[in-house]
Amino acid sequence: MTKLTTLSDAIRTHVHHGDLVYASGFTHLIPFAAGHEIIRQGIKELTLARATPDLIYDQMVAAGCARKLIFSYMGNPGVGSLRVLRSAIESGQLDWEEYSHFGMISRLRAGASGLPFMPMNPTGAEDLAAHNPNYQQVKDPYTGKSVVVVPPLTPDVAIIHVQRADIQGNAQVWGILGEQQLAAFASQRVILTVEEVVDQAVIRSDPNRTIIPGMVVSAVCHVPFCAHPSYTQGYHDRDNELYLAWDEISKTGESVQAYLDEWVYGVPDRKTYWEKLGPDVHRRLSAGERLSQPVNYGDY
Amino acid sequence: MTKLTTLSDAIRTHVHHGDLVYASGFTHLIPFAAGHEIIRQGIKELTLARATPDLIYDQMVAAGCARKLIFSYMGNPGVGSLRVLRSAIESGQLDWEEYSHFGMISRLRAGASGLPFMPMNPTGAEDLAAHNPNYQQVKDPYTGKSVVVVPPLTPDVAIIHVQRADIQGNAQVWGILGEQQLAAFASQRVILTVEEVVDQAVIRSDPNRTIIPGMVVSAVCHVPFCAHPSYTQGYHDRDNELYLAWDEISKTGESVQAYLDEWVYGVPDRKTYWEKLGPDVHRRLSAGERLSQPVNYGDY
Amino acid sequence: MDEISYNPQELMVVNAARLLKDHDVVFVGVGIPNLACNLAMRTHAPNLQMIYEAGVIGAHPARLPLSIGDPTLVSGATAVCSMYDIFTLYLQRGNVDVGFLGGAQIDQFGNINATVIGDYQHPKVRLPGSGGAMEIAAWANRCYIITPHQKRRFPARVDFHTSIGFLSGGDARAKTGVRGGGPQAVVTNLGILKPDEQGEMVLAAIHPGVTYEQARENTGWPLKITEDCPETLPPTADELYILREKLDPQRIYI
Amino acid sequence: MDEISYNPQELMVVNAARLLKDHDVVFVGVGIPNLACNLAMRTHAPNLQMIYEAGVIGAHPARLPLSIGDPTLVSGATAVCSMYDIFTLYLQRGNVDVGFLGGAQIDQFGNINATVIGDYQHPKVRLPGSGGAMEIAAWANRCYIITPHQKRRFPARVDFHTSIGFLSGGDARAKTGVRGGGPQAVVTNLGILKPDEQGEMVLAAIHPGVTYEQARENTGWPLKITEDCPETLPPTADELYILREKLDPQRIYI
Repeated sequence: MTKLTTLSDAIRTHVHHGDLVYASGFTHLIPFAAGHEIIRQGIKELTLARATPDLIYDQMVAAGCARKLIFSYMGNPGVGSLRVLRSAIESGQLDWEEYSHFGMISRLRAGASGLPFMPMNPTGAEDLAAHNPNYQQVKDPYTGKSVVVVPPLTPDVAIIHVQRADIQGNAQVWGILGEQQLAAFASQRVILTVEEVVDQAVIRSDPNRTIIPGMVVSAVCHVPFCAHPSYTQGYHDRDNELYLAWDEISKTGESVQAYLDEWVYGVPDRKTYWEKLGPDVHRRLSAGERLSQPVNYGDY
Repeated sequence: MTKLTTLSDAIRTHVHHGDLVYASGFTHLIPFAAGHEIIRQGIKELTLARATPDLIYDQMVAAGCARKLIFSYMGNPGVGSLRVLRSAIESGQLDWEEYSHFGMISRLRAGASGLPFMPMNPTGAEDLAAHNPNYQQVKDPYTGKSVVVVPPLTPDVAIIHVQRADIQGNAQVWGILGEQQLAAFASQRVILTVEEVVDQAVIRSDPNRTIIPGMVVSAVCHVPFCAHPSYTQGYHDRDNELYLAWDEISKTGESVQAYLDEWVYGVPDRKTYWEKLGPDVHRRLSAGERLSQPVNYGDY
Repeated sequence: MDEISYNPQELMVVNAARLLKDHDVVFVGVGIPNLACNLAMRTHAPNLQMIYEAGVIGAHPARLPLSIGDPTLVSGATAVCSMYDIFTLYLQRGNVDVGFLGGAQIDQFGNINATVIGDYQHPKVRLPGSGGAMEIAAWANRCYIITPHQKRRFPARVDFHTSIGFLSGGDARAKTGVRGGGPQAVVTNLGILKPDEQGEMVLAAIHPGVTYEQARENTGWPLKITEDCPETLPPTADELYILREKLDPQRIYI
Repeated sequence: MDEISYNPQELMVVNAARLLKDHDVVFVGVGIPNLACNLAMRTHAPNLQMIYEAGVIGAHPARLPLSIGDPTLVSGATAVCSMYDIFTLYLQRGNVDVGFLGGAQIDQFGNINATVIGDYQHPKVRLPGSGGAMEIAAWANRCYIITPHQKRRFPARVDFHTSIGFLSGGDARAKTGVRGGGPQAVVTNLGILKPDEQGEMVLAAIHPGVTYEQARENTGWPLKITEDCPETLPPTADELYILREKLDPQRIYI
């Protein structure tokens, strides 16, 4: 049974006003095309969760999609600050909820596992917990010591970009895995954006590479270059020039709006966006080839 | 820096009288050769932990290596009962500590993660917990409900068979993963038995396949067919005939002793054991070829 | 029409298969449950998804698997994951529709003993123990048990709760906070038991040629019988053909 | 012998590199710490192992990584794992020897603020927040901080504890139950601060040509100076060659 659909239809069907959205990917595989489609569809009042908000949430907040941010590191990776988010928080326009990376990922681990909480070792840093009542303590029954715990995070919808999947949504990822798998299992609905839709025989040739099974996937969208300006390991490089440029663009509301007008509202879909970037960018971001050596599963 | 050594030296150096040993592998990759070497070296008073004791612990207990068993399913997989263990428990000769699979693996998850305990959802089945004080309860601070927890399991030594590793112990596994990774991280020392020692370039061609890093490995032993009569995915099949035969052999102490005399004490190492099995068995257990399709990591 | 003959194993496999729905995600062991799932897939439930506690999802075995970790389950599967992940991400998260359970004893309320006969500390007969059963019984949406109908296997109370059904009945199961619905059917060679409103296992269907008396005699508690208690449809020629010729031609389990 | 000239970044990288030991497992970020690790690998610590919070172990980058998740870190690495696993199996389990930390403020006891200037709920300046720092500071065996030496960066007390050093000093850190030893050195462009017995950061070494007065003036608390307080050895020609020609030829970070 195919779950193939367009990204536009998938967003319309599965992302609703007010939802808690987790667009995942640690530096790698960030589903920019899906964020842009949410902006184009004018979906509002979202709670946006991501360990690392990155440019994608800066842009979604600039476009007025969000009421709240849940995060653990709010930076423009390798560049500096995320100016839109920072100013929205400093001005009190955006609500937020904050963790360390381990707190954030532990919430996803609990959500994905159907567990009531996850324990964490002490860090001695109590200021964040003092502002976030989701940090709680339980008593370790073996030692009597206090143990910090966080509750499950179960987003309404996760958006996850992967290198290859079949039409049922069995998905394979390599390179940095981040929170891709946990976000998928933790969420009520999963939109998969896929660099390559492959025959199921490809998936079945290497079952250990599958980190998300079709059974938890709601929609499969074939969206090559979905992750630009972040990257997809083996398909294209990170567009560091755009990360640097965003640091300038995001300095004023006008230049942010001009960027959104040109690159989000001004294009109907990712295909047009990618073509608009032009052959020089395509060449600059090409990945080259470095193949894994095969393994033998045996013909039993 | 090479960690390559012989299995005999690795066992002598890293497995001591009275240790808690976890020889891992769920049906797949069970390190029989290491168990046999422990028997040959006459190491005693071990606590043997494994989710599924399988024939390997039946044999080690028969040889008098163990004082205690920690387990979650004590069966001859697909055949029936493990007669040696069963009779040692029924007669009071062997101490034991028992979990469900999830309890057992949660203990390893806590041990491997350096966490004080792992939470589990309620099962309503309280008879096992009544006999095992390691099952404790904490109060969920979010709901007030009671949550079952188990403490970390941190074996003195794990013995782990893998398909391929480099001489530093960076190890790749495919097929059923069982508790291989968690047992390695949970344990103080790790003996790796390896079907193929490969150049590090092979490992580096597919880093996502590496589940155990060299930094936690104490010794790397090149032991082809280490897992017989269990199997190594892509290298040889399970010897189901021996699993069936063991059901007969293990009916009397005499036949068990005869088996150990012939197949454990009577051979110096796995190479001799494998040759003794003979070409008909080798042919019967051959794996055939079914290769994974490669992935591109990109040449960045 | 000629009578079609079949043995008790075939009868149980066929009736268990019919309980499975298309698109069910099934946590399956080897042997009879594996045959039931494969039969369902080849008849009314082509989209059934089989997962194994060894961490295999969407297995396409080329031969009859002989153990829960048979390599034929892995080659050509859609996914393989670690043991911790199969119990958390799949089972505990609520992604499993159906679990199959078994044991030495099943009692009046569907509780199962696979651990010990006699005292736990001084066992008369030591059994294999829980494995995955404790959690499967609690968290799969529904569970099925396939077992020969014998009085010693059906005591009023089990010696040990390896995995629970409805405990002592009533709201006892609900009070434990487990997410799954518990045992929905026990398929035997005499008929099918299902839980009544109190969670008591009652005879809800009877196989052709079996009498109520036989069922009562082979049950260790006063077996209730539902008002309608229909007769099950006998295995069809098609079902038996698939079972005998395709799934278990060497007759290892049937 | 000619004087070798170098800039403050180079000075800090070289001094940080010298703190690393062969076989150290280092949790490393991009930028200056990454350069320090690579320099150490090419000089006295060839068996250094670099791991990244993105889940990359044993990276062999073919180019200078520009972000913590740069694809060049993955191609040719020895292992890649999930974010949950890097924080549990590696960091929390005690497999990490060294962590590098940074932030807008470092105080007298090595506590770091990377979260907020002003009130948390009504921030004057909102900073990126913890990321992995809260746990790295607590669980790595030892931590190093590399930062320019400026009074505004070195207040007596940080506004917010993003990650801890020795808290208020004495046994305050030990009482929290964290496993790591805390910040063992702060490498600046003026010298190296190290914790004394009370966990107070004191000037333990000074770079050539720098005066104690300069160090005191640029520190927000009354800076103590160790009895010997040696002068650091200047960067060698070899160190600078590797840094400039091999590691950062485009001078992105130096």
